[in-house]
Amino acid sequence: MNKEKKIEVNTKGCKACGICYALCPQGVLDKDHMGKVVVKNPDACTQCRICEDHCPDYCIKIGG
Amino acid sequence: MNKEKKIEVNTKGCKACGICYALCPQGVLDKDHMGKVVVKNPDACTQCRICEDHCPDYCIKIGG
Amino acid sequence: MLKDIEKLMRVKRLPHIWCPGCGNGIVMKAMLEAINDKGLDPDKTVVVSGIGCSSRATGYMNFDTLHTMHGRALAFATGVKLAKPELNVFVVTGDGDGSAIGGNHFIHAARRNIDLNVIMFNNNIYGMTGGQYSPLTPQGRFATTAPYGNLERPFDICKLAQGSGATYVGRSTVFHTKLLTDVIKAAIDNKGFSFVEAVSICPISYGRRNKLGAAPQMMKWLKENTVNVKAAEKLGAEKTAGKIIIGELYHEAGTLEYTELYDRLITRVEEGGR
Amino acid sequence: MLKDIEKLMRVKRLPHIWCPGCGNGIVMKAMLEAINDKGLDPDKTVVVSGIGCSSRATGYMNFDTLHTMHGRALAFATGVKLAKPELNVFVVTGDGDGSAIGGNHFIHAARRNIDLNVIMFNNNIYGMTGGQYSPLTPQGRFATTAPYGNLERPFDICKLAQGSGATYVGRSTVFHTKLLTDVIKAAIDNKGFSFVEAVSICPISYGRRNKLGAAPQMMKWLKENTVNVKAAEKLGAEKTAGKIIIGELYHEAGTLEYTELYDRLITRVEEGGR
Amino acid sequence: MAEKYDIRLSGTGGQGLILAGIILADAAILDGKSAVQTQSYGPEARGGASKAEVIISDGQILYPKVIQPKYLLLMSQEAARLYAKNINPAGTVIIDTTMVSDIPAINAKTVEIPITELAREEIGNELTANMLAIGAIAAAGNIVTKESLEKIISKRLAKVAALNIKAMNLGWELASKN
Amino acid sequence: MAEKYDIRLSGTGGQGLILAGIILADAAILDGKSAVQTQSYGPEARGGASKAEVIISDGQILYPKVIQPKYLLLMSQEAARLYAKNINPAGTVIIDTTMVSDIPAINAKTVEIPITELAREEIGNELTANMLAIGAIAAAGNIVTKESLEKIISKRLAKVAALNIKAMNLGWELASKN
Amino acid sequence: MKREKKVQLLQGNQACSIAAIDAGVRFYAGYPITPSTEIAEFMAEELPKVGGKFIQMEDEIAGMSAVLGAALTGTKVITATSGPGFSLKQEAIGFAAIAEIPCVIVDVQRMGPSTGGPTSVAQGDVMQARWGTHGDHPVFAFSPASVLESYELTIQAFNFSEKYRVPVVILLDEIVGHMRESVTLPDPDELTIVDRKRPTVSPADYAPYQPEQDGIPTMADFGTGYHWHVTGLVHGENGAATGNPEVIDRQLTRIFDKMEKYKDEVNLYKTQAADDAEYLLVSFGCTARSAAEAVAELRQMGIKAGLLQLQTIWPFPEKTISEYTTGKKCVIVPELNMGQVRGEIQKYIDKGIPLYGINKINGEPITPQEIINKVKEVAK
Amino acid sequence: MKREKKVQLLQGNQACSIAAIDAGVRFYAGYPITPSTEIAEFMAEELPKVGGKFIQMEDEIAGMSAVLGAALTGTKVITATSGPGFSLKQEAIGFAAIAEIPCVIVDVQRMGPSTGGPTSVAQGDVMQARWGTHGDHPVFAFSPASVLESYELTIQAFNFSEKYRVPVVILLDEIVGHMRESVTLPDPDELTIVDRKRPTVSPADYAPYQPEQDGIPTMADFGTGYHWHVTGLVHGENGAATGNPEVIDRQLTRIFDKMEKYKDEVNLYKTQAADDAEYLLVSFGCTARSAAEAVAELRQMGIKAGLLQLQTIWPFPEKTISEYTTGKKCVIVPELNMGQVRGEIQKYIDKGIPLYGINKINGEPITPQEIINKVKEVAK
Ligand SMILES: Cc1ncc(C[n+]2csc(CCOP(=O)(O)OP(=O)(O)O)c2C)c(N)n1
Ligand SMILES: Cc1ncc(C[n+]2csc(CCOP(=O)(O)OP(=O)(O)O)c2C)c(N)n1
Ligand code: SF4
Ligand code: SF4
Ligand code: SF4
Ligand code: SF4
Ligand code: SF4
Ligand code: SF4
Ligand SMILES: [Mg+2]
Ligand SMILES: [Mg+2]
Repeated sequence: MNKEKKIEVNTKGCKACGICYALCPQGVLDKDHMGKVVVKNPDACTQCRICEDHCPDYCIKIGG
Repeated sequence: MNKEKKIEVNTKGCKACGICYALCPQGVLDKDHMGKVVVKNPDACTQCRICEDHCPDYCIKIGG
Repeated sequence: MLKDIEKLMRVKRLPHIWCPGCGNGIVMKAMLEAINDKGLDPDKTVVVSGIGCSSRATGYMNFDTLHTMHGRALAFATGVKLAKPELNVFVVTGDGDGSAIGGNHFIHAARRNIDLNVIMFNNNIYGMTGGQYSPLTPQGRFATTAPYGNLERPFDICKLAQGSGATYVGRSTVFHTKLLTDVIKAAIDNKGFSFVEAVSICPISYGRRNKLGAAPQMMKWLKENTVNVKAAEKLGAEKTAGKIIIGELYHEAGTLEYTELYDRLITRVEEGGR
Repeated sequence: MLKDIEKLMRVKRLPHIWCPGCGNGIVMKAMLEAINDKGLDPDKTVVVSGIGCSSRATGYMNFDTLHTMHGRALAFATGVKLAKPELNVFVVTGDGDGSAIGGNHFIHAARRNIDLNVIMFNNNIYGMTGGQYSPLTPQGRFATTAPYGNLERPFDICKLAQGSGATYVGRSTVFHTKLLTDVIKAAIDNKGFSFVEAVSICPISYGRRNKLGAAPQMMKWLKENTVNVKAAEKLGAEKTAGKIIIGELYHEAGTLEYTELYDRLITRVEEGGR
Repeated sequence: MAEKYDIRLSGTGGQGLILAGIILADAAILDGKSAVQTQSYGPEARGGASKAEVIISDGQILYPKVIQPKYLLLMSQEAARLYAKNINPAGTVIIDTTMVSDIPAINAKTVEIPITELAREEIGNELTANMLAIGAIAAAGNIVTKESLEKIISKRLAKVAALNIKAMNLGWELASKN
Repeated sequence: MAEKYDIRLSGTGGQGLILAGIILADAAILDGKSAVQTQSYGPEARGGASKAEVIISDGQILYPKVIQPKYLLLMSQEAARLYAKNINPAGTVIIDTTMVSDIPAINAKTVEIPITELAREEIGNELTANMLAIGAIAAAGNIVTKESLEKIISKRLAKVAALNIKAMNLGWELASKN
Repeated sequence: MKREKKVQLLQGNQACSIAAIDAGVRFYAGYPITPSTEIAEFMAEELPKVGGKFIQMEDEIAGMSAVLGAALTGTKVITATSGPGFSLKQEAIGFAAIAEIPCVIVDVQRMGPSTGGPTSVAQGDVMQARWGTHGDHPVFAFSPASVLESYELTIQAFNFSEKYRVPVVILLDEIVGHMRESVTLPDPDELTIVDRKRPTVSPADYAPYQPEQDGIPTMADFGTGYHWHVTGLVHGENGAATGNPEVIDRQLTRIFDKMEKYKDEVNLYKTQAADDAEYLLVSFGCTARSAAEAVAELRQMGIKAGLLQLQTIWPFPEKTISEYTTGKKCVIVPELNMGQVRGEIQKYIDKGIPLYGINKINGEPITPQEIINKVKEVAK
Repeated sequence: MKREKKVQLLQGNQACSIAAIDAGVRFYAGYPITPSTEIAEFMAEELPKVGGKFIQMEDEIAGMSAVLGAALTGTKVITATSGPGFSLKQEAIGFAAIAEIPCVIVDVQRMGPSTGGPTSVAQGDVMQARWGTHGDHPVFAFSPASVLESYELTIQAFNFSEKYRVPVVILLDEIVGHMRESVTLPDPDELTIVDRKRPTVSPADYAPYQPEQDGIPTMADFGTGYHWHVTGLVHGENGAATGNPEVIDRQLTRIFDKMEKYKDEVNLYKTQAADDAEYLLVSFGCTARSAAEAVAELRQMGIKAGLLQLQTIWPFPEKTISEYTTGKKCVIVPELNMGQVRGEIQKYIDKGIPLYGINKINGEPITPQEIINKVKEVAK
């Protein structure tokens, strides 16, 4: 999905709560038409893990 | 029992706990052979009511 | 004075069932003195108790009295008070009744700041059932269920009351009867949840097993092991360690009382507001 | 990191039943991170919960797990820990479960200083039953049983824990996940009763009725309305009024833990002593 | 025997199916009929399986649950899996194609509408999907009058009534076309 | 039928009557007999009515309560009021005249001993009154052997055994004289 | 309180709540639990409008205790719960029984035991309603099968509770409690509402547990000068705790005998084609609806089925059971438990009449078809 | 644990406590209450001597909860209480039933309802022992009539509880609990002691609620690597909560059926001159002692009385009842309640046989004479 598979999202499990893309400081994440997470701008990711830590449904994995 | 009925004790109700004659600062009160209260030395009474206040069985009335 | 408060007792039901030297009679008297001194209308005064030696006090007091279940006095009293806020509602409870099985109602009634005057007869033991340790039995003391010495740390029940939201907290002992009456009077004055710990003596189920002597010795112990809060402030924590601090321990003015808040709510709703 | 703790989850039972944006998943993750970081043996770790949305967490954690009755987690956990002190025992509870119906077990477990690590998922509401007020719902907030605004004063549950005898007390939020993990780790380190309040969000049963917005807004609110305890000390009470203070709030070293005391007792008795 | 409509609305918690059932039942009452509404749901506040049932009749309603619906709404894949098989062959199944991508074989008339999508895109609020759905179902079975539905929505949804009536009308229209 | 002793010890809470009953029963066992001991008491820890009963028999004991005692100890005025009437005419009533000043009519042999006073004055401890009483009762009815009583008191009262054995012996002696 | 009569869509829980207010309830204390919570929520909203009080207590024990305290001030009270909470309230229900405090407890039954299945229907608390608290005690219980009955039986519950000073349980179930139905409620003004008897004597002459002719003592409101004592200990006529076996016998027997004495008056039931039936169904609550539908269908098939729907569960209507079961070919008891009502029927039914149960405890209702099948099976 | 066999004077409560320790109990949690407190006191003293733990909890609910927690670690547990506390423990007893946690609860019955008469005898909790908690559930109950039986039945209680993973109640009463009697206890080494089955499969293959042949699943000790989940929600074989009606049915029915399935094995009773009796007394607990004495005296008078003494109360021994009552002239049930066991007998006894009760609830025991009088009365 992005180089080195740095951002792994589980769209099926995503409940579209909006937390990750609201909190991502780099605008890496966005929502699809259902409100589910999509990776919009992977290169901007700093691997800060804010999204991983705050996803209530364990749908985002950052890093290798 | 003593002049002006200053110390009224209810011997029947007395449970012989010993509190009143232990606490009386003037040695007015004493125990009988059953441990019940008796008025030994009424004249010494200062009407301080320590005995009345501490008798758990309401057996002593001080004053008119 | 005894003769002034006899009308507040069910004299026909005396003598009470308490043991020789039991402190309960002294606390009950202080309570009645306070009620009498404050001039509360006996027709509008209700006393609610749980189960225990101390809770038997309701049987001897000449008001509407409610001797409930073990630990539940505060919950019943909450119902009485909220349904009819014009009543003066007192709660008589033991250390077991109020802080063990009744601990939850204790913290919640305090939190709500409902106008109840709670007097806990603290004899550091379950008296009625013959001497099991309570949450107020000091560590190391013996009890029938602590044959090797109590392992559990006790509550400082006054601190717990304050921490839970009580707006008046006072403590006295059966030796300090005048102060006991005074703190109960202050509790009555406080419109909100008021808590008074009445440190009592149980020569039978506690004193004997712990070799504290008979009632007069236990009285003496109380005398020697208490420090008035004002003096304590001056002495500092170190010098008062292990002592029982007595007096008015906490008073929070200005906090709104629960049934009053409720009455305002009703007015608001009846006026169609939200 | 998520991948490190997946082994501590019953992955097959996911997705969990919590609503979109519910903070419970975040707290559970922080718990598992802490357990993982501290290197606790999963075979020797037990998690006990009561009933509520939050208490469902036990179903997803890969240890021996015990999902008890509403309010009783701490009492069950006391049995587990005392019977087998070598186990690491965690308790997951909600604000209703732990501070309303379970309030008595809470204060008594704390008083005993028994070595339990208690994490209260505080969403300020009864989530599972659809949004009734809890003892941690702020005054004035709306709930299905407070349609005119909540009249009751909430507990400061951390203060209550401390006042009851807890030897470690910490607080964090689902926004402050790193700190949350850290206070749980400190709780694990403390041999005694440790309490962590995890301030969570319930967008469905609390947020909506109180117009707090969806999950991201509630997260933001948490961010903006918290002050770290160290900063708070500097700022003073006035400037931090109304804010949630987070961090390690209390730590008492040196107090003996209950099951340890019990083990000593057994040794003493077996040696024939009293 | 009195005429009787058995309706099952199935989907996920949070879609407002119970409210939809209530509005349907209430509208039926306005039309002078008897109605019973029941529901079943899991422990989840959101996302779990949810089911609302309505029975509307001219006469007395004894057993209050639906055994084999004549009108069935499927608003989640899970609901489709669970309920699609049990339908009166003379009945109608309304399928929200936004939520049900994998449509099972159904032994009755089907009406496929991207309900959730339309609610979001056309009405501008996904939460109106339930009203769109009952508009469709009511029209498909001629179960209650549109007037009654409008009145009840106005009453029950007060501030957000207009949008929901719009949604209901859109559903009504789409199903009438079928 | 096996020989059977029905004994009732009555008085006030705090007098140690239950302990007295236990010691009597225990001594009987040492003598090779069967024994049952029961009690009844009120809510008071001290001062309320208290009653201990012992049945001693060579055979099996079925109903464990005493219906009409053959040996009766009265150690309070209240006990005298309640129980004096119910006595086997062939039996014996031991009365503590320290506590029972107003002795009711009794249809059996009576033995009057100022038990409490003697315990206080002669033995030096009022708390030994219960042992003095069972000494008297045991002797009056030849219920258990003195040796067994002594052994059991030694075992059960450990540190204060000597004084209590002395009291028991005094009671034994006084009752034997009667 | 006048109310226009018109058809409306109401939930069972709601109808029960409205009835409570119509009966004069002005105090609710409880603790939320599915599937009873709507009652609390309704009360929280409505009671302040009529000057009443709602309080959410810290647990169910506190809720039950608080309503009893409030009841003593002369207020009519109600609390509602479900299985786990009903278990917790048991001790206090015994207190209500011995202290003779009027109160109504709603138990909206859900699948048990323990947390069980909170959103699933069951009728598994029937025996608990009778025997949940320790010691011999009286209790009345009613079980409605519809939204309208939820209203009607709640009114009755209060009337009986006030009249006889007995705790009354309303055994709703998840289906009836949550079901919405078109109903027309009566105008409250037209209802007969009973209030407890209050003393007419002066406080000095008041003996709070001295029964009148009907075996029921009068009850003074706290705060009106009667200074009486209420206790959960066995007590004499004057209210004081007693250890006197004679007094205890008199008082406890009187209290217990309310069950026996008022059994007939309290007995409410409905029948459908029961008189000439060969196959009698006995049922209650939501299951009675299934049975009613089954009877209708069976009659169409020419099978003589009939239904006795019990509304009063406790005191158990033994006479009605004897009366209706006598001469039947067989009796079938469908219920969402393992045979609790069937067990009671077993005591009173002629041993010659086969007695069957249809039992389900998986959270699903019993369908009319299942009943039809059973009747057909035994009819063979 | 070897013990010299010799006669000693022991209290019923004490014998029960000794039996618990002999059966392997190493954990007690409870809350004191008359007349059960001696059990707590004995445990507080004795458990530490054998490496066990005693804890006095904040209330009975906590006591019951703590023993269940301890039981899950593989420890045998007991708690003791009386009426009011027994009421409070009910919710948790239901948890034990559905989670299938072995435990023994002693209820030393006193006069109820409510606080009632704490030091007076009663047998009023018989029905509560069966039905005190909500929802359909299994429970076993035994009632000893002597100090020796208090020992013996406690041993049995643990064996059955461990074997069938059912909560077991020991219904003592104030008389048997407080009575001291000369007894010779067995040598613990000679006893058969049953322990729960533990899994033999690997943790990966462990399904905690998958029953074996006998309907009972194996049970892993917490802390031994099995990582299983215990819940009071209805759950499937894997222990996870479920809403699937089929699974629920399978699991709940299996659990409930323990009553029916093991009824005969669990059935303990004694008889005295019952076979040829014309007048059969059925009794239990302390009242059985009165009945035994009455039978002895009646036989001496030439009246053919006999006694069936129930030791197992639940599951109710219906077969034994049928067997022994058949052909009798009449059956009389003396009990210290208003007819709780009699009510059960009524279900199973031939309607032609008169069934009488002798009932007392004033805190006094039923005397042999009262029974004799009743038998003579009906024999006329
Ligand atoms: C539910 C319940 N549990 C236990 C008891 C037994 N019980 C009666 S009083 C009491 C303790 C009393 O102690 P406390 O409250 O300190 O009162 P005290 O007798 O010391 O005055 C107990 C455990 C009871 N009556 N009810
Ligand atoms: C004895 C009992 N009373 C009430 C309930 C109903 N109930 C289940 S969860 C809950 C409240 C949960 O609130 P909280 O503990 O804050 O957990 P949350 O759902 O908010 O995470 C209640 C009242 C119950 N299951 N058992
Ligand atoms: S790791 Fe940080 S930067 Fe990268 S997507 Fe997540 S929140 Fe954004
Ligand atoms: S936080 Fe998780 S559940 Fe929420 S939108 Fe992002 S990926 Fe989806
Ligand atoms: S009033 Fe004072 S001085 Fe007089 S007897 Fe009493 S204590 Fe002694
Ligand atoms: S204090 Fe009272 S009871 Fe005690 S000895 Fe004195 S008079 Fe008697
Ligand atoms: S046991 Fe203790 S508290 Fe109870 S009456 Fe006796 S002295 Fe007082
Ligand atoms: S109701 Fe609230 S607490 Fe419960 S799962 Fe939903 S968001 Fe979370
Ligand atoms: Mg105490
Ligand atoms: Mg919560």
